[in-house]
Amino acid sequence: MSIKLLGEAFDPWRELQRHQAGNPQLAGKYGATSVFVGTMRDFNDGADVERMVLEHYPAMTQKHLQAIATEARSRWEILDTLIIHRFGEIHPNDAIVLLAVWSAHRRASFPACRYLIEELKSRAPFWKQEISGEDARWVTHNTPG
Amino acid sequence: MSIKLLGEAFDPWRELQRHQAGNPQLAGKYGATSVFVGTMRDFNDGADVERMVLEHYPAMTQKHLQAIATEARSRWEILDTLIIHRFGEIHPNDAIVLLAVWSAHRRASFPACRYLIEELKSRAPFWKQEISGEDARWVTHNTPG
Amino acid sequence: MSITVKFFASLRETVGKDEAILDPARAQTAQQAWEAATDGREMPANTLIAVNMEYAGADAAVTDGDEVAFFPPVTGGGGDVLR
Amino acid sequence: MSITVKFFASLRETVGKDEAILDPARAQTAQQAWEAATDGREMPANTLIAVNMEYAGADAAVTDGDEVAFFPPVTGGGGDVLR
Repeated sequence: MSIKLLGEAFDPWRELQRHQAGNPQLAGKYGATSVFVGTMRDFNDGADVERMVLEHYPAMTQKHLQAIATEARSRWEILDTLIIHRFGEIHPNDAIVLLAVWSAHRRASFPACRYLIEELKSRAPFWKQEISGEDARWVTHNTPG
Repeated sequence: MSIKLLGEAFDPWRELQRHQAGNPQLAGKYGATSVFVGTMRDFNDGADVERMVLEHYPAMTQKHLQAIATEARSRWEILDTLIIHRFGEIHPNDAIVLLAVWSAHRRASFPACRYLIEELKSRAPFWKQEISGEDARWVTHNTPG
Repeated sequence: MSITVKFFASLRETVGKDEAILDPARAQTAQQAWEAATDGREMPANTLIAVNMEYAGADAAVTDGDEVAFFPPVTGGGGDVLR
Repeated sequence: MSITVKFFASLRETVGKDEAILDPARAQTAQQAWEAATDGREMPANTLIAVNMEYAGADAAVTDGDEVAFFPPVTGGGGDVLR
């Protein structure tokens, strides 16, 4: 179970490679890996948002991501989880969050991965601010899906 | 939409990197990527299966994977899909199948990814044979989950 | 002028061949193609049939130029127990 | 001997500070900690409260050594529309 909060851009696929390479005890044990990557989109409705700043409450973030992962492990038979979340300045096409679940079977990995992102979005203390030139505007709510 | 049938081991994370790098038109358009990787497990119930051989019906496989991906695109708002499936000799910890869905929202990527693996497992013409020394035994059915 | 019959996986081993080429006059349905290609052997109960790469029933029509395939339940993918 | 009060995101900008240190005698609940730290300002309706990094209500008890945080609805993660 690994949780990372990163202040710089990351490549989700390289992080997954690294995680598996660093956990050789998992090899041959998992049949199913479910992954979700949330990425910053372009703003193509005419607004010229250039970037976002993602603020968080570090001690609480760490604690809540840990709690969410632990809760997932109590609900499903999971071998390992990896959670990576960005903070700080984020640009279009940057990965914001990576969630991965390794399990013997896909009947565990799929719902656990979905659970992680839904819980993270509703509970983890992160706040997005859109930046356009000199203008900064707080995002007031997450969309449900 | 990309479908690959591979006769040799592949690194699913490198394939995802490559696919995204090769499709720069996707950048900034997707907010959600859902991935499933099915991997060969060790046989830890005492049986000493060393490897598998995965046979398929190439023309039909290609056609059915294409049909499954097209069906997913008609059901959900998907920007891109990647399907990679191994055939031939497979060893424990080898990735067997990789499914990835890129979409604007996770409400599309999650169910579409699940749909792809369930349809693939019930329809795509692949057959697994377990090999132990001189012994070869056909796997007679997939488990549901 | 022929119908191509293909056998896969355990069924290939059961019938002892991977392919047969039939005179189209010998089979108007997938069932008849099976019988002509296997010398009248009984078709195992769980056999799947594809005509021109699409799943079909035993009574599906077959005609000159068609490819008819017979195979056991599929077991592709990953992420499940094998035994 | 103190209670630490923290403000995040838009609420930090609204109250004009990111942190206040209170004499524990000034607040027995999160609500009282808010009032003491903001000079009696009204708490916005959708404010979330955490006491020692756990979500809590406005009437949650606070005591010496506690950390009380106030913040707007969370908007982390990815994979959704931002506007």
